[in-house]
Amino acid sequence: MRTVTYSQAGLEAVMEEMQKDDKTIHLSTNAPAALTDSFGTSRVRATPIAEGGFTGIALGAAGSGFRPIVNWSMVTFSFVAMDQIVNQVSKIHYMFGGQAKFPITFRTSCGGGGRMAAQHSQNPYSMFMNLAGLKMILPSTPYDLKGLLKSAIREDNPVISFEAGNMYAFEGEIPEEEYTLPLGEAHILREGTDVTVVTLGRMLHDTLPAAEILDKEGVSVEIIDPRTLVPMDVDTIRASVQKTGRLVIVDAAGATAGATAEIATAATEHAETFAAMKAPVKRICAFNVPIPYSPTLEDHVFPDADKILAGIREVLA
Amino acid sequence: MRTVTYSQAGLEAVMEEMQKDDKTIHLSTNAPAALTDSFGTSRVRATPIAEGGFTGIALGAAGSGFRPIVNWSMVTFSFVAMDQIVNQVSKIHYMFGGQAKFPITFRTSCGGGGRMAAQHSQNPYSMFMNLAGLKMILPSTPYDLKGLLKSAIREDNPVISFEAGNMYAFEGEIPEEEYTLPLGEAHILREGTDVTVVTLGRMLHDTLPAAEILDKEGVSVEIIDPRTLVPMDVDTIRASVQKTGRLVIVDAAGATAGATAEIATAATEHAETFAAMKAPVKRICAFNVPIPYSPTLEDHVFPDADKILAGIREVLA
Amino acid sequence: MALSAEKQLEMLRTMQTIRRFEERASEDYIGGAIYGVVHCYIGEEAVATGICSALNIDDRIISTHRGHGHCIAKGADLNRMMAELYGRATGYCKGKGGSMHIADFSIGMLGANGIVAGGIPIVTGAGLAAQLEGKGQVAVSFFGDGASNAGPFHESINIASAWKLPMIYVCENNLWSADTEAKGTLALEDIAARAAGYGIPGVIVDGNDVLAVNEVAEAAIARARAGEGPSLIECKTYRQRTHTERKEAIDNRPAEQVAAWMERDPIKLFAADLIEREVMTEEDWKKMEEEIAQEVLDAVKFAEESPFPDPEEALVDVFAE
Amino acid sequence: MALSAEKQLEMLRTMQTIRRFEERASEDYIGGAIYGVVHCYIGEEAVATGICSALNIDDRIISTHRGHGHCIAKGADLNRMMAELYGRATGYCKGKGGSMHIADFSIGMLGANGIVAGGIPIVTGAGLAAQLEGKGQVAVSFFGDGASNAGPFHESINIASAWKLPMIYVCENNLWSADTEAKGTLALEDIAARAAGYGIPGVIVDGNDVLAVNEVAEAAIARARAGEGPSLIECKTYRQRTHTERKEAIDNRPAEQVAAWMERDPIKLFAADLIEREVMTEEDWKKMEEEIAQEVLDAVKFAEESPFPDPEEALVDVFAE
Ligand SMILES: Cc1ncc(C[n+]2csc(CCOP(=O)(O)OP(=O)(O)O)c2C)c(N)n1
Ligand SMILES: Cc1ncc(C[n+]2csc(CCOP(=O)(O)OP(=O)(O)O)c2C)c(N)n1
Ligand SMILES: [Mg+2]
Ligand SMILES: [Mg+2]
Repeated sequence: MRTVTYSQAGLEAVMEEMQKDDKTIHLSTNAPAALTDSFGTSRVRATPIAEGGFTGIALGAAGSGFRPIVNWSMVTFSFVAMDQIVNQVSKIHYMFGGQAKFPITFRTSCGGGGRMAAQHSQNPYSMFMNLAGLKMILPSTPYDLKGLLKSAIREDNPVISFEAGNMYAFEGEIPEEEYTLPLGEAHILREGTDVTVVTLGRMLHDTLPAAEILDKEGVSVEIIDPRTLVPMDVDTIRASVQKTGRLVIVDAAGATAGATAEIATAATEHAETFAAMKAPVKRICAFNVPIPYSPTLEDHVFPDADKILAGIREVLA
Repeated sequence: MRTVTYSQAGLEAVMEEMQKDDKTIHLSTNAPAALTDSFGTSRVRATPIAEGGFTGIALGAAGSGFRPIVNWSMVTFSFVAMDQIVNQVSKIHYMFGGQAKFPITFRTSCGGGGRMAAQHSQNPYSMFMNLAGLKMILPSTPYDLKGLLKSAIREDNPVISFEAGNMYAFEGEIPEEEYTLPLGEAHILREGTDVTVVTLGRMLHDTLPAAEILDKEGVSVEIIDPRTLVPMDVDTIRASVQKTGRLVIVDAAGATAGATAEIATAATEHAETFAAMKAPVKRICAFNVPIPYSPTLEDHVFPDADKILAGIREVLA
Repeated sequence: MALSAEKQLEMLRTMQTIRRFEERASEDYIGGAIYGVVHCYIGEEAVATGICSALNIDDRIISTHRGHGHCIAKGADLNRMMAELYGRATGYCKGKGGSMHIADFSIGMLGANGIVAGGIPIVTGAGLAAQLEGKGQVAVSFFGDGASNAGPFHESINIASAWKLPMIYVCENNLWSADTEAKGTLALEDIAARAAGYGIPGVIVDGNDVLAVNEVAEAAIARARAGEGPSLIECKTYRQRTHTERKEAIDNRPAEQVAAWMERDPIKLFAADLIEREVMTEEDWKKMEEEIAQEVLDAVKFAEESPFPDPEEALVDVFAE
Repeated sequence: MALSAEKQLEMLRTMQTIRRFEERASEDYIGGAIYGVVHCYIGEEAVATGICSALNIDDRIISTHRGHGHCIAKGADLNRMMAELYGRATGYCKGKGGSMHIADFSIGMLGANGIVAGGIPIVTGAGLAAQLEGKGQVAVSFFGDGASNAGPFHESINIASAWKLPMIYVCENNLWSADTEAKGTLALEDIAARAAGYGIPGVIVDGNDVLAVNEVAEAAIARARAGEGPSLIECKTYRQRTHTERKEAIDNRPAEQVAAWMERDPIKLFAADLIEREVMTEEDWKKMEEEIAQEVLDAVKFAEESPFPDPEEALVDVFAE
């Protein structure tokens, strides 16, 4: 094993896959030096600031035999490309009757905590979940990012990698040898019997300490990281809730029609799971507000270890 | 009372409000003749096909003292304007500390059933619900459309009116005299004691006959139309579920992270409501696919009276 | 370079095939066998034909909501097109797309597209692919005057010029976007003038003269194949029908404008020219018309005899396996 | 028309205020009292100053991510600006916005904007409002060379020209967008050439010469007030600092390019010019610099002494009441 940052893990995934397949190309407004150095400016393009344009260009290149990797940078810039994402990327394979494949990987950093204010801070992944035709990963560690991103690049479908912007310096271990992680498999980080806590993205790291504290109090917490938002591994979540009878979902996005609502409903609409539930579902989410700039305000918006601990206690009461 | 179409109801709302306040203006790619005839081409603008551009223009005019009404036409065209909607319209009041007001009404037709295929058929309202800063109405009758739309135009905030594209010819009664309907109040269309059915938009009309059939079998169905998606009148829904113990939600959108997931979770996360529930929540939704063209395919995608009836029976079993 | 007689006759055949196919599509739309919405290309056939007749099969194009002409000009199969309009399982998109989404990737037709200007970036990506492959292929974006006011036009053509992509941007300026006159939505007479904003050539051509269109296409394509980058071609043309087919369509365009352009019907003009130049006889033309009429009838028959897709097919193709 | 001495000195004062304000903002960003991200306008002061000094208080402008200069030039209060950067409740946005979102609607400053090109349509809406009000106001859009490649630039300027809105589009061409050179992202030397695509005037001006900028601004504004529609002004300028402030900022621009532009510092040039023309003395200049330095110190003091917003304030202002 070796220790790498989240940022490095993402870069390694891209580098390895670009090495492997010369049909992979890379598009972003700032071309990463590590990529241009290795693959040249022909395959690694610095684009004008035209996310809609180059998202569409990636789609057309994908339909013409290439495997583009697009980095939108901040997820809020992806909204500029939303017509291409929604009307074209997500629908094109279906509406043309499956006659061509469109393998594209979109990378984007999301979240908050950087005092970047509303136009540079957001966790809007649930907006994309309601669409059909896009797969989505939400990696919470360097290990997950590298393994999932490599699978994403190999996918014959569009995949969005929602990466936590304030985790790029976060370190973690990865194997020396090559590995990939399958899309659509949740990761059980901690087994437990009293409550299931599903964490999304970076929220895992605020939840683990809460679980430790509860452990000392004799409460056994199961933590599940879905890792992939679409397809969602509901079976693992349901099985866990059937065991524990309690479901808490932690997300740094607003609750309304969020991924947390989907996960909650995946449990409560399922007969066996519903029957096993001993407490209402609990969403621990960011407040549904645009993200403010000032530290006192921004820190209030996102869940933290204290709020998570309090939230879990609530369903145990 | 008089009978008008859904289309006419919408037009009347706009006409009456434009008559009342000469700061209201209208922007759309096709300028409706009824409006240009009454208010001239200065206040009623036919725009180039640049939804992003004219959405932003409306926002700037709103911040400069006007009350724009924007008609995007098909909701799928709104994705072209998504940066303006998400990064600007929904955030601008907040990120500038509330120093200016941005009264804008967006009208858009959504849905399916018209054999218009994926790029002209969608019910993506849940994508907008996860944002903060936008209010949203989803009128299911001419009466609701006129009353809600007038309130929307008077609102000092951005409001999106999601109108059912295949309902414009649908007729209903409205009062002779002027009226408005408040945003944020659900409508109980039918009281009942055995099951609560929340219907979204046009799904109401496929649910009513199902309720009649069940009534004859001695099952008492309560039907609630939230009418406003944001703010959502969860109190009315929760109170109903506490009474009936069962919740079914019907939507012509895909289920994943949809408005239905939000409504389901609003019930199951609420202690009193959860405690009263005798059955799992049930979503009766469109399949999560892009909307196909051929009648045999499209008809299969959306819920209909039969599927609704079957779904309600399921939670009663 | 003078075109061979054979080539010219092929071009006339293409134009007439588009015409007849759409006349039938319109009829069947009104009759109820075709659903949703149908946008006819009738009157603009010289554009798609003039451009596509200068392309190879492995060059790529993209179309708009008004897509039948581009499909046929690029060589699409009438049977599978008509079957798609009929919503049948044998259609190009298995009935999932309909008129606004016919594509045939095997012949480099990347699809009709229902979002105005939405296809322009996509086909620019095909231009990037062509550049990366280095085999001298080009890509062509067809779009309307209305689309030229939209952001994706600007972003795409700018990127193509910055990267010298082998692209040809073909603006079909038919003076209207739906019921809105181009005049009111841009302050220019000539959309070709926009080329100046990208440092690329912008040429204007009579879009109802198929040979003229073909000539400027050849030049732009040669430039693109030589690695010299994109061109913008503005074809002045007109749609003879209303924006979409309707039972009782109301045309709000000035009657004199419509009449003047009907006079300049691209097929009549070209057929007369070919006869005058003795490339064909009246007889030949009549025979060609009959053959084409038969092909369209065959396509209808194929469509009618094809099954509707199984409802469960609606759940297939969301993702590639 | 020659500008009065008073007016010229006011312009110098504005430029120097921007400079000193940002020098301090940069320091405090590195020091940790200012958060997030700070984009400095240093080196480009002549643009905002030259344009805004030709505007009235009820004319409206919009800015970019690089917004301090436009705010100050339009007359914003330094205290409330600095307080906003410090994330305090007394800031322009009550601490909700920070550097990228300072706005003051009361003086026609519609805000800095964190989305490249995102503000262009918005301020075009202010131009529509001005046209509808008919009081002769105008609206100004500031944006970078990078933004000129984005769809909203095209859509907005096209609509403005079609509707003859009283708009001035001011492109601050500083040759770079973040770490990417303009050269690689557009095939033009002069962004002003894009005006041809909209049938409006496009002028190029030395963006480091405040009087030259002011002169072209006056002409464009007069045209707009007269109802003759929009203009595009390209200001050739350069940022003296890296794209954003960083502890260890790496500048990947060629050192000679940076050096050459440092030579042409707009403030030094203008101050020297004013002294040479005897509009002011060295003494006056020194005094002005000191006054400005003090104003910035006062602003810092105001910010430091202001409270942070209450956490619960985060939940306020989502909607107007
Ligand atoms: C983004 C978007 N906005 C609006 C529409 C509705 N619409 C379909 S075709 C059309 C007019 C297009 O005009 P033009 O580009 O000139 O093409 P033409 O129809 O004249 O061939 C409009 C407004 C759309 N399909 N997409
Ligand atoms: C839509 C969007 N894409 C990317 C960014 C990231 N970004 C911020 S500033 C910038 C460069 C802008 O260049 P330019 O418009 O020339 O302005 P300058 O910074 O040179 O003043 C970029 C890419 C953004 N803010 N918005
Ligand atoms: Mg047109
Ligand atoms: Mg720049």
